[in-house]
Order: sequence, then C-alpha cells, then structure tokens
Amino acid sequence: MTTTRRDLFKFAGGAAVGALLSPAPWRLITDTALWSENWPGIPRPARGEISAKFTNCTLCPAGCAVKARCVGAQPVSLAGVAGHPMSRGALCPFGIAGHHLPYHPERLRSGPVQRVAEEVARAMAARQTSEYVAVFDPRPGRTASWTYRRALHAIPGGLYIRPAAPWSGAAVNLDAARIVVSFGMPLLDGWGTPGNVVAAREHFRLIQVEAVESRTAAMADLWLPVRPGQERALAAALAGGTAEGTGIAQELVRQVAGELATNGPALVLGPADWPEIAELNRQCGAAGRTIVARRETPVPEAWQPGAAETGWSAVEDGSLRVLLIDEGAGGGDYVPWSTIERKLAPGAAVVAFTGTPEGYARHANYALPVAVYPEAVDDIPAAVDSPVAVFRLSASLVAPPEGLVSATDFVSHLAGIDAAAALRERADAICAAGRGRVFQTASGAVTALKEMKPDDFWKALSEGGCWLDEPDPKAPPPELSTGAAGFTASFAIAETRGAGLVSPLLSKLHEESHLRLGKHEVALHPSSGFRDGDRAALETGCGRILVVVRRDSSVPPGVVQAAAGADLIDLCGAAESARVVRL
Amino acid sequence: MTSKKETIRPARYGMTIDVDRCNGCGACMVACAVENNVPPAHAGANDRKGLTWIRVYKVDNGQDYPGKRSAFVPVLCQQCGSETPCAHVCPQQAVDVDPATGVVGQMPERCLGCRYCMAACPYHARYFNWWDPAWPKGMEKTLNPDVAPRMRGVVEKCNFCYGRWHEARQRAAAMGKPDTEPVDYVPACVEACPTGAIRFGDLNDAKSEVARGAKEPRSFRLLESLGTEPKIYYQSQRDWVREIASAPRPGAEKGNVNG
Amino acid sequence: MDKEFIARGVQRCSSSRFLLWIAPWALLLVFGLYSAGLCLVLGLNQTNMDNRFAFGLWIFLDLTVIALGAGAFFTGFLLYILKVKELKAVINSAVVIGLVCYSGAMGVLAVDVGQPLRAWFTFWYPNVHSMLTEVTFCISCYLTVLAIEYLPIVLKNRRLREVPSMLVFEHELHKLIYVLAGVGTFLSFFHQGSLGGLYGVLRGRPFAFREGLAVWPSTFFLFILSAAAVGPSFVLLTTWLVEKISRKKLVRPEVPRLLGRISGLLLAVYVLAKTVDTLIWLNRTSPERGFPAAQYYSWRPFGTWILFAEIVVFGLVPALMLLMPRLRARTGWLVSAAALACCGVALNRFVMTVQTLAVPTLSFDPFLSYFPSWQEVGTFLAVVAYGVLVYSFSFRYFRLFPQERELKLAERQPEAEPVLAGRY
Amino acid sequence: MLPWNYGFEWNTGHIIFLGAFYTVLVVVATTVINAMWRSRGALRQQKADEIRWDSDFHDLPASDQVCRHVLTGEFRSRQCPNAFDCRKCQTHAGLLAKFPPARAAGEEEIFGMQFPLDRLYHRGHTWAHPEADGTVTLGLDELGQRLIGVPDAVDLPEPGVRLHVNGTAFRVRKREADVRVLSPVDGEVVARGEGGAGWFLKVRPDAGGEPAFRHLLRGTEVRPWMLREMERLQLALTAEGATATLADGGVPVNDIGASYPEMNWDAVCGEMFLEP
Amino acid sequence: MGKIWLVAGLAAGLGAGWVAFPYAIYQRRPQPVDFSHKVHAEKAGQKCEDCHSLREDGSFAGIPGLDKCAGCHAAPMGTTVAEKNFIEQYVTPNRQPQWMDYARQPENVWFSHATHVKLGGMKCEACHGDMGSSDGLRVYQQDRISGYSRDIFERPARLVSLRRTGGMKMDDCVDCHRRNAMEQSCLDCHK
Repeated sequence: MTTTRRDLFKFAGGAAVGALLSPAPWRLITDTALWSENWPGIPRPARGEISAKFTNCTLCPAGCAVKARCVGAQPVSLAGVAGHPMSRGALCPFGIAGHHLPYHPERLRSGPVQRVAEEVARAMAARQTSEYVAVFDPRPGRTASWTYRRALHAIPGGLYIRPAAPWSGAAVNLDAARIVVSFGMPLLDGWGTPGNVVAAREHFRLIQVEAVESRTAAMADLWLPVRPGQERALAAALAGGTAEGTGIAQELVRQVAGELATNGPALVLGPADWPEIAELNRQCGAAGRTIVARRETPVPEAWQPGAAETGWSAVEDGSLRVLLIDEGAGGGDYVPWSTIERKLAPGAAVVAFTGTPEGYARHANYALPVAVYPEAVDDIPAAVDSPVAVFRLSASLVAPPEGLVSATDFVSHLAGIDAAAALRERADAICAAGRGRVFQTASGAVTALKEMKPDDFWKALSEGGCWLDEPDPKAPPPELSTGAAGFTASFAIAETRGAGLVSPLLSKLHEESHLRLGKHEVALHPSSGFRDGDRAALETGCGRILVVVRRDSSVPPGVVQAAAGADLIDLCGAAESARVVRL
Repeated sequence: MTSKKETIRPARYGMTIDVDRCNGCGACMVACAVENNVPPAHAGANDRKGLTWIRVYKVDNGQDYPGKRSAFVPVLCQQCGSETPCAHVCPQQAVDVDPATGVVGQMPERCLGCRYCMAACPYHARYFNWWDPAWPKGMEKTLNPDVAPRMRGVVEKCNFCYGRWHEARQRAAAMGKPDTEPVDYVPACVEACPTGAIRFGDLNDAKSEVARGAKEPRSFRLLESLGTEPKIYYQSQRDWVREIASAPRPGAEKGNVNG
Repeated sequence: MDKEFIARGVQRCSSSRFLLWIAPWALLLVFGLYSAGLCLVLGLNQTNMDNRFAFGLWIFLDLTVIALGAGAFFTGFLLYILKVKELKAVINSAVVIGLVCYSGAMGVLAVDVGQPLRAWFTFWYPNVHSMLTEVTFCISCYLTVLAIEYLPIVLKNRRLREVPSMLVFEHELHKLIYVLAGVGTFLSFFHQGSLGGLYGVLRGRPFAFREGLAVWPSTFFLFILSAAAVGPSFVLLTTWLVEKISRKKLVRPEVPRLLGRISGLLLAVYVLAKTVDTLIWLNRTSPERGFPAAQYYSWRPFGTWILFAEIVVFGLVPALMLLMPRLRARTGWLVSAAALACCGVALNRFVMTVQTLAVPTLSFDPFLSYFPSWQEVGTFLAVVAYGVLVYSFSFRYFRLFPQERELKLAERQPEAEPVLAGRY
Repeated sequence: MLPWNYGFEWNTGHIIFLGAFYTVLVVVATTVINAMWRSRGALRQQKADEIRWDSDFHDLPASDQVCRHVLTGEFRSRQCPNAFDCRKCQTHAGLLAKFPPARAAGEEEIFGMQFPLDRLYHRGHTWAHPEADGTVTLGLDELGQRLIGVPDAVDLPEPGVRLHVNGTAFRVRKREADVRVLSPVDGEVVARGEGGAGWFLKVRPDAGGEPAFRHLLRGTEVRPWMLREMERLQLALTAEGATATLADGGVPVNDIGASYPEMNWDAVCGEMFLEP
Repeated sequence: MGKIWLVAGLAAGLGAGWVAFPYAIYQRRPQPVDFSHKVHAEKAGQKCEDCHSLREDGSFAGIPGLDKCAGCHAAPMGTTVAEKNFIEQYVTPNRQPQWMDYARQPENVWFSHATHVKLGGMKCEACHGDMGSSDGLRVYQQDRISGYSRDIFERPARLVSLRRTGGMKMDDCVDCHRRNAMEQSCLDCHK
C-alpha cells in the first residue's frame, strides 16, 4: 500500500483530536500560568525561625534603639524600641531600612589596604617638624575617638581634628522648654533624636524661622518666612534690634520676643557659631534650664591624656602631611572639601575610611572599605538633645564581608597601641564610676548601674542596652561661647541626606514619590520658569553639579532648595550664593 | 474543626491618620516597602510608575509664598467598605473583600494585569508592576517570608499588612486562642510612624481608639461623597486641610508639588 | 500565476502590482509585531502607560475598532433577520471587516494585559459582575462566530469549490447562516453594551459613571446605539474606499444610500439619547457624587468643545446629512457624512478612555497627560496593517461584492434595445 | 465557569450569565455540526453536481436567469424558479398544454450557424439527439463549438458514469478558458465520441419520451434563444473589452477567441456556458 | 483505507496525551536518604511532632535538621545499610541532607500548622496521608514547567502512598474550609 499526502493529513488530524481529548493541552495551559508565579527573577524569601535582636542605630548621632526582626540570623526588618527613654520607639525612614546598607550596590567593598599602609608610613617618615599626622573624626566622643586621641598622642606630630563644637559640653533639654525658636534647624526632620523631639513637641510652642517652608516650618506653630540671608538680622531683631529688611513685620518680631521673655523656659536653636543665637539664649535664660551642661561619659584613666581636640579653624594651612578620615560611622558633619584642602601639605597622603564612594572618598588619595551599619560594632555618644551622657553600642547584626579594614585598628597600629578591647574597657570604666542607670532593651527594664556586674553590664550593652548618666545637680550652667567656630553645616538642611549610604528602598521617597528631594534634585519656586523634571546645573563659586528641578511653591522665589549631600556641601559649603542654570 | 462563628469575630479594620501630626518624613512608606517586599525603584521608574502602597502627598492651601501652608497626607488603599470599586470590576475575582476583617485583598497570583481596577480606584492606591521585581545583589536576603514577592505584570496594593495578621493569628493559635489581640496586629506603617499620626484598629469595636477617633468632628474621609465607605479616616483641625476630602475645585489645582 | 484563484470574470490587478501594494503593509505589520513582541517579552514598561494612566492608546483602539466592526453584526442582522435583501451586496465585505476588527482587538488585548498566560482565568474564574468579563466572553464568542461566517466566503473561492466536500459544506453552512447571524447579533448587543458599561460602572470616576437600568449604566445602551449607527457607515466608507482604490464599481448606487439612511436614522436616535444622558449626568449624577461637572472641562485642552464636537459636529450634522435624500444622493456628501459619523464614535471612545483617566479625582491630584510610546503606536499600526492585508487578500481571492461582475457587464451595456424576436 | 470551580456560586448572576454563555456555545456548535452532517449526506447521495449547479445558477446575473418563455415572448419578464429544470415547472407544463409547440423540421440558420431541429438544445449550449437504439448522443451546439474551436483538451467521463440534468457532462479546455459543459439529460454514459465526430457522449437515458426532455429547447424556441445568446455573447465580449462587435450582423467565426487574444476568454466562456 | 490512518493518529494522540505526557511532565529525583517513617514510629515509638515540631511562636519547624537526627544517630542504632550510609555521609561530616519537601506550598500560600493542628484539631494524616507509616520515601516528583511538587499539584488519588487523603491542592483546602464553614476570602490562605 502507498501512503498519500491525504493519509498523512488524516493521521495528523487524528493525532490532534486525540491530543485534545487528553489532559495534556489543558495541563500545559495550567502549568504555564503557574510558571508565571515563579518564573526566573522572582526571589523566594528564606524561611526560618523568627527572632528579635536589638541594637542601636549609628546612621546619625541620635543613635535610636532598634529592634531587628530576624529570620534565622538575617535581619529582615527594623523597628524602634517602644519605651526607650531617649528614642521612644521611633525611627526615621533612613534607620528603618538600615539593614539594607550592607547590600547597597554602591557600597565600597575593597581597597588597597597594603599600599595605603606603606604610603602612610612613607608619608609619616617624610614629615617635617612643622607638619602633622592628623585624623579627622566627624563623630567625636566615641570610644573610637578616644582610640585616635591615644594613638595620635603617641605619634609624633599627631593631630586630632573634630568638627567645631562652639557649645561643647552643653546639651539641649527639650523637655524643659515651653517655647522653642528655631533658626532653620530641622527640628522635626532629623535634628536630635526623633522620638525624643516628638515626645517633647507636645509641651512646647515651636516658632520656626526659615526662608523655606521645610517640614519643620510646615509643622511649626508659627513659621516666620524670613527673607533669605536675613536670618541673623532677624535673630538680632529678636534680641532687641530692628526687623527692617528681614521680611517679617516688626510687631510680629516684637510679639515673638515677648513670648521668649515671658512664656519660658525658652530655647533658641540655630547655627551655634552665630553670636546672635548665643545672645538670645542668654537673654531668655536658656543656659542652665533648656541648655544644660553634660558630663562626659567616663573614660579609663589609662587613656588620658589623649591628643587635644582641634577644630578645623585651628589647623594651619598646608600643615597636614597625613590625613586619615574616619567616615565609617557616617551621619557626622560633612566639612566641605575646600575647607580641608587648604590644610593639606603638598603631596599629603589622604585616606578616607568609608563605606561609600560619595563622601571624602571622592577627594582622598585612597578610600579603604570599612564595615557599615549594622555590621560595625561601635558606640554612639549622646545626641545634642540628650541632657545626660549616654553609652550604647551598635551590636553587629550582620557579619561583615571579607576585605574590610577598621579605621581604629589601622590608626592604633600606626601608633603601636592596642585598642582592640577599647569598648569593653570603657564599659568597665563606666561600671566603675557606678553612676546612672541601664535600660535593658529586650526586657524594657531599667536597672541602676551599681546593681550590675561588669559582665552583666557588658551583656546588656551588647544586646542594645543603653546606659544613661544621672544629671549633675552641681554642674554650672554651660558657657555659651560666641567665637566664630569655623564651618558648621547649618545652611542647607531643609532636607537631611547624610553623606553616607542610604537604603535603595529610599527610592520610595525620592524617584517614586518626590516626597523628599533626591541626591541631585533642587526645588525652585514655580516663578523660576522651570518645569518639573527639567535638567539644569547648580553653580556656585566652587563649581557646578547637574541637577533635576522640582517646582515647589513653598520655596520662595530666588531660593534654591537642595538636599545636603556631600557633593552639595562641597559645592555650597563655602559659597555665598548659588544659581541654577538651564541646560 | 470548630465553626466560624466561634473563631471569627467579624472585624472592620480601619485607620485614623492625623494630618496635623504627619511631618512627611516618609518612614511609613519605607517601612511598608520593607514589610511587603516591595522592590526599590527600577531604573526609569518615576512617581507615576513606582510602587508605593502608601504614598505621602504634600498638599497646600493653594496660596503662594509666603502665605502658603503645606500638609502631608499619607494615602494608602482606603479599604472601601461598600460597593468596593475595584472588587466589583475585576474580571477574575483577583480582588475580594474579607468579611472577617473588612480588608480588601488583592491576589497577585490570580491577577492578569488588565489594570481595570486601577482605572476604577479614585484614590490611585493601586500599583502595577511595570518591571520584573529586582533587588540589589544580596538584598533579597532581607525579604520578609510572610509576604510573597509579586511578579511583573500584576497589580498590587496595601492590604493592611495581612502577613502580620496571619502571623498574629498563628501566634494566637499556638497559645490555643482563636483570635488575635489588638496589640498583636499592627500594620508596618502604623508601627513605623515616629509621630504616632497613624492609628489602627477595629472600627466595629466601639472601645477602640480608631472607632472613637473616626467620630471626632475633625475627622473626614477622602471623597466620601462617592459612597464607597472608605475605612481610612483623616483628621485635621485646619479647615483648608479638611477641604482635600472633596472633589478637585475647577481650575485651582491644589498646587501638589509631588503628585 | 494566482489567476486560477481569482473569481471568473472579475478584473484584478496583476500579481506583481498586488505585491507592490502588499509590501509596505507587510513591512508595517512586521514592525508592529516587533514592538508588540517587545511589550510581551520585556513587559509593559515599554509603554508610556503608568499607574495613573492605566489604560492608554490600546484600549482606545479596541473600543473604536469594535464599534466600527459593528457593521458586521448589524448588516447581518438586517439581511438575515430583517430580510433587507439589498444588503446582500455588502454582507461579505462587512463580515471581513468585522473579523478584522475583532481579531485585531483581541490581539491588542493580549499584549495589553500584564500576564497574557493567565488570560484564561477570566473564563475559568469569571467574576460575572464585571463588565470586562461580559466583554471578554462575548467578544471571544463573537469572534468564533465571525470566523465561521467567514468560512463560506473562503470556501466559495473558485479553486476551493472544485473540491466537492468544500463546495457542499459551503452550501449547507450558508443555508444555516441566519442562525449565526442571530447569535452574532445577540452577542454583539451585549459586548458593545458592556464596553460602554466598562466605564459607566466606574463609581470611583464620576466623569464616566452613569446611572442606568438594572445592572447596566446608560453608557451600555449608548454604546450599542452608536455602534449600530456607525457600523453601516463604516461599511459604506470601506466599500467606497475599495471602489476608489480598485477603480471598479462594486455595488449598485442604492446600496450605500440605504446604508447611509440606516446609519442616519440610528445616529439621530443616538444623538438624542446622548444629549438626554449628558444633561442628566451634568445636572444630577455627577453633582450628587460631589463632583461639580464644571471641573471636568476646566482642564486644557479638554474644554466643553469636546462635548459640542461629540454631539453636534460629529453627531447631529452627519445624522442630518444622511437623513436628507438630496444630500444622500450625492456620493461626496454621503461619504463625508459617514466619515464624520465614524470620527464621532472614535472621539466618543477617546473621551471615555483618555479623558476619564486624565481628569483628577482627588483634590490634590494633578491633571495628567499621556503620550503613547513608539511601541504602543507600533502595535496599533500592526492592527491597521493586519486589517488592510486580510481585507486585500479577501478582496482579491474571494467574492466580497457579488454584484461586481453584473455591474461590469451592465457598465458596457450597449445603448441598443436588445433585439427580441416576436414569435416566429 | 464550572460549578466545581473556586469562586462559583449558584446565584442568579452566575446562572444567567453562564447559562447564556453555554446556550450560545451549544447553538453555534450544533449549527456547524448540523451543516457538516448535512454535507456528508449530500456527498453520500452524489448531490454535489446538483448543488454546484444550484449555487452556480444563483450566482448568475438576474438577466441570465430568465425563463425560456420570456425568450419566446409569453412573458415580459420572468426569473426561472427551477434553475432551468422545466420538468419541475407547472407554468411550463401549462403553457405547453395551451399552445403545443409547432413541429418544425429541417434546420435553422442563425448568424450563419446551423441548428438542426431534430436535436434538443440545452441552454448551456449542448444538444441531445435521441437515437433509434434508445440512447442519446450529446454534443456542443454550433455556437458552443465556435466559442471553443478545436479544444486543447476535453475530459470525458468513463462509460458507466451517471450524468444528471444540469450536472457536469464533461470539461473542455481552450487556452486559458476552462469550462464545464452541462449535461442535458439524466443517464449513464455508454460511449465517448470525439469532438471531430460532431458528438462527445452517447448516453442511455434513465427515462425516454417527451417528459424526460421537456426542459430542453426545441423547434421554434431555438431562434429567439440564439438571438438572445448572441446578445449575451456580444455583451460578454464588450465587457471583456472587445472592440469589434456582432451588433452589425457579423457572423461568429470558428474559434472566436482566437481573434481576441488579449481578452479574458475564460470569462466569456464562463458567461456563455453558464458557469459564473 | 484512510480510516486506518485516522484511527492510528487518534490512538497516537490519545497515547501521547494520556500516557507519555503525564510521565514526561515530571522530573523525578530520589531523596538523599532512604528514610523510613515506619521504623521510627514503630521501633523508636516516635510521634510526628517529636521531629516535625511547632516553634513557640506557632511557626512550623518543618523537616528536622541534622542535629535532630544526630541526637540519636551519632552512632548506628540499628544494623541497616541506610542508617550506616546516613551516618557516614551526613552525620559524621555534619552535612545537612538536602531533603525535598513533598508538601512545600507555593510562595503565595500561607499555611499555618498551628492553626490547623492546635485550633482545628486536625490529624497530620488528614493532609499528609499515611506518610507516618510509609516504609520508604517516594521519589520526589517536580513539575518541569511550574516547578511545584506533584503532591500539591494533583488530586492525590493517583499518588500511591497518598491514597485516602484530603491532599494539598488548593481545591482540597477549599473543600475542607467550605465543609467546616471556615471559608472567608482568598486572604485566608494567600499572602
């Protein structure tokens, strides 16, 4: 028999019908639909035992207490610790996503450790007597800071540099305040300890003096939309001068001044290097009531004397042969590079210890990768709004990857001192002093320190506990020095954005909602003629960066509002004015 | 098995959001994304293609500087209680309202991505996965096991952190209790809000804070006039803020800088 | 070379010229398929739609195309159910148009959804309260019906009917075609309606929301009416176009006039209904839901002119043109009236899809604009190209216009009265 | 979709909606299956020929469907309701009874073409000639022959094949022209002739006598019919773009097509042999 | 003549669809260890929850880790080859056996053992069938396309060792929830 084409058709047809009468096609349809549930690229969250770990956030000086929900050993979400005496269960958006930082795609993961060591050694050898080997510590007061001071004390020509602190030894006591006048301080948006500020906010009247309607201004009881650049004039006016040209009516100024005088205890916040602020505080008797003296956290005798604390203004130009910058802790004041650059000797060796390429790493000769939160173990000094000294650790929740260095190890190695156990030593020193009480995070219990053994204290600390000093009744009211104290990052904080890493999820607040100004975004008044999303360049005497424009009618005409990233501070820190140029 | 009458106390979960307390920090948005495995923005995503189950809008009184005053309004799924617009229109029952909790659930695994529900939602509280979800290398380790990551091409939205509800019920069950304690079930945004502006609870429970808050004269709901009975109550002492509840005024766009 | 496939006695251009005509469309189709492929493989991020503009060009296209395709069901309805014999001249063409429009719409929908692999869920787990479910069911059923109605046209091809089984099947199927026409009419009424309902039920979008009868908002009925009104117009339009392009007479002049009259009548009714509906909506429905209707038209460029254009320029005017026998008699007027009507329905669908989404609902919403990406446009063009191709092939190889041969003979009719011998 | 699917409920919504859906499915399916079934039956009963002519006839322009009695003037105008099968036709029977056709002998000459009147003519330009032995010879009439000339190919059915009135008797091909020739009689092919011999087929008819051939033209009907055919031919020629016409009484030459090489001869033949 | 071809094709199609395909769609993988629930239940007199325990937060520990096994099997307790291999390959080198979870639900499913066992008072067999008394571990069958285990995919009737059970397909869950009036909405079981 011969098979014709027709027969083959018949066969095919029959086969098709047969297949249709079987489960196969339907099953294929179902399967492909199910496949779309877990096709390549959709991650499967790891399952495992759920547990809670505690630590303290080091992203900014506030050091809020953190409760981490962990699957197995891996933290999957962070939350505040309710009942914590300072942070009161609150976290800022940056802290809430802190556990993502170790996986940030831009995180610094490797650096030429060996080369740097040699380079620094060479530079130290080549040092003239007039030159210094300096460490810049943007977050002073830490145990690490003490390690640096000890090391630099031992190193010839060692110099310990810290950001200016005009009112050193003083702290703000918001709880005592009944009226607060803030000159552009982001009081409700990252200033001090969020939880503490919010809690205190219940009891004081807030008057915000700010050109821009920042979050704080929007939430203030009274917003004084001062003419840009006239802030100090207005401060002077409050202190008894005239409000001419500040953009605020004289009688309103007089009324506020009256409130300050009568409805106290009052507190005036602002750039600490403005004499007007100090003057105002003195007038309304803030010192001793809302601005109190704060004892330092006890330090082991053996550590004394450390190298002296120096501000940038006190450093001679061109005198730094070696500069090591510990940017690892993050959240410290970022000093504009122009300020630092002046101090460097020709051919100086500058090393940035950092987790991000964004900050000093852009300028330093070398950037060495360090552990980031929540990998790093570090302690966090008291925040500006903590009336008493505190001591808390950021326990390590995630094991740091290979190839990292520790700034303290590096420096102590240079000096040949051993600071490996510094944290424990300090804890013991505190224990020995026996003052204050300890908040145990897990249980929420508060115990007097003297009832604790050093080991228990240490255990409590490494579980996120917090030691709080007791107020010193005999302490004299703090001296509100007025001397110009060099640079403080006071100008741009309408949007806080530290130099450090932020979780990729912060895109929710930037690209995905424009709730906050992103890295390279500036806000302008609609009258500027820009359209939303226009590309432009932000120019100052110090250079230019490319930015995206957002229209915001809460920014006064003629003002550029930007988020204070490192590059922006470099750009505007030392500049009088900035302008936005259409591209 | 015991029968449902014993186990389920029909609840009507809802929120009060005190606009006067919200400082627009965005903690709720981040916490929400962390809790619900919402991926970070894909390159090219913007405020119109992003995924923000809860989104804080900045609204103002329509005046210009210096008369301008702003407020921050977190908008999430309003969990409409009657004629829920999205549930009505979904062609394949991917949206349903849970009678036990009043939560409007979106089932990504059932969704075919026709986006009809998004057209139906007056609050723009529904979000479409325009891209395949992607996390930076290693970051997928931080995903929450109680919430399934969604795939590209489906719609997602707030469900009052239902994963937490599951977990709370399981914890209760472990102790032999049929139902959750109010304290055990709190959505991430509520937990995260540093100013305590967001309160959460059972509107059916007259003693609950939200039930009382909802009755306050300063409370209002967005577009109440549509009759969809949203379960999110906003609160403000300021008259101009309470005005945002109503329909847009002709011409005058409430200068929303980041809408 | 393809001569034996072309019906006997009708003039068709040489295959080379035909290829020349096909080529550009084929290219367009390829480009379109490429852009559609991008959307399928890389996802809908390729489009310019977003969370606020969840629907875009494609849904507009679907609605319009399906409205225009209504000619298929309505002509069928008139011919087979109401026995309007004259329409036999265009029914085949109408069926092809319908097939093209509906299959095109379905194709685009498959690209438009985020998870095409799950499209069948709608059938398996239907939410019967959703208008979209109704649409999906009806359209897919009607598409099947159209395919079956198209079959006889194909089988009647000169070559295919040489095969006895095909010849016979065509014959038998054609005898039962009226059943399919009936079913088609039923289905079409529902999905044309539910396409309107799609928006009418959006209680969250007061701009689109309408009250109505039972489960159906007024837009349900308006869409049926407008589709039925425009369907014949579109058939008329295409017929005229094909006559122009192929430079042949294809139907007797009274046929387009009849189509025009039908269109005109329905259009008039539609305009009336639409006006009443609009008034009710402006004065009751919308205000009652807290939305002063004024705000809808306060956003540039969506002024009240749209309303005017929709009802008067593209509604009333063509309706009157089509109803006046004197104007209808002139091809120019007839065709332009039909064109106006078609534009009208397109505009209406545009308003329903785009303006509905553009108009803000929350007081702090901005007014949004949207412009389709090239991938979207490409996919759109693919449908157009596909339509032209299918129609061209059908026109070349099948008898879309039964009167063509006759007219060709008649054209050359010698003046002399035929000699009729008396008896012996 | 089905009662056991998740999400299905026995409520009015589901019942009405899905009810309608399934009804539609059933109706459509039954229609198609029904059509298939019928066509199967039709094929079984060899109805293909009949159906083909049926659909051909309906596709003919109205002007070609006129009743033979219009040709002979009994009617001003009348469409043939029986697809040229006058055996079924009451009207035809009636008219025959009224005035029985006069016997005509010899042969008609029309436009120089011979039409022997002892033959019966079919409107598809075939003739049937009853032989003494009871068989019937079939051939192309004069006009038919001149249209085709000497065919390039003729495919005749094998002896034993059954022919049906108005069914296909045989196919002839000439250049691009390819037409089927309608059979004037019911019967069985007994022999195949050659075009040259003047006849093509010898058929044993199923029935003899007048009623069996009632549908065929004869005698006095031939002339008016031929006149009409000439008109149609002329029409077809002009339609296909012929310049010279027969209107001036010219005589159709043998193999007319040869003189119009550029024209679509297939269309003309189709027209004349009633194959649209 | 043609008939034969038609029938042949039909047969081929049916065969492929009913026999070849259902076999081909699954990828078969053996479990790492030849484990017998039966032995542990009878010889060691263990109950399910001895190894498959609930944590105190109610979450289900699932298949026990190596430490649990090593608790008893640090040294061979019996004489079986299986046990010997297990100790050599896993316990001694302290290597976790890569068990494949027959009952692993899709990612989007929330199933709480606590709710079902403690509140609902259900027996393990209700869903897992006579797993507890099975003498060996079935070959693990994974759907090649969807990637899901066969146990949660198909009506269990066809799976030998799962006969007489409710099974773990969505339909099974729904059936049971309906029967017990526990059905509220999709959110009951989906996350």
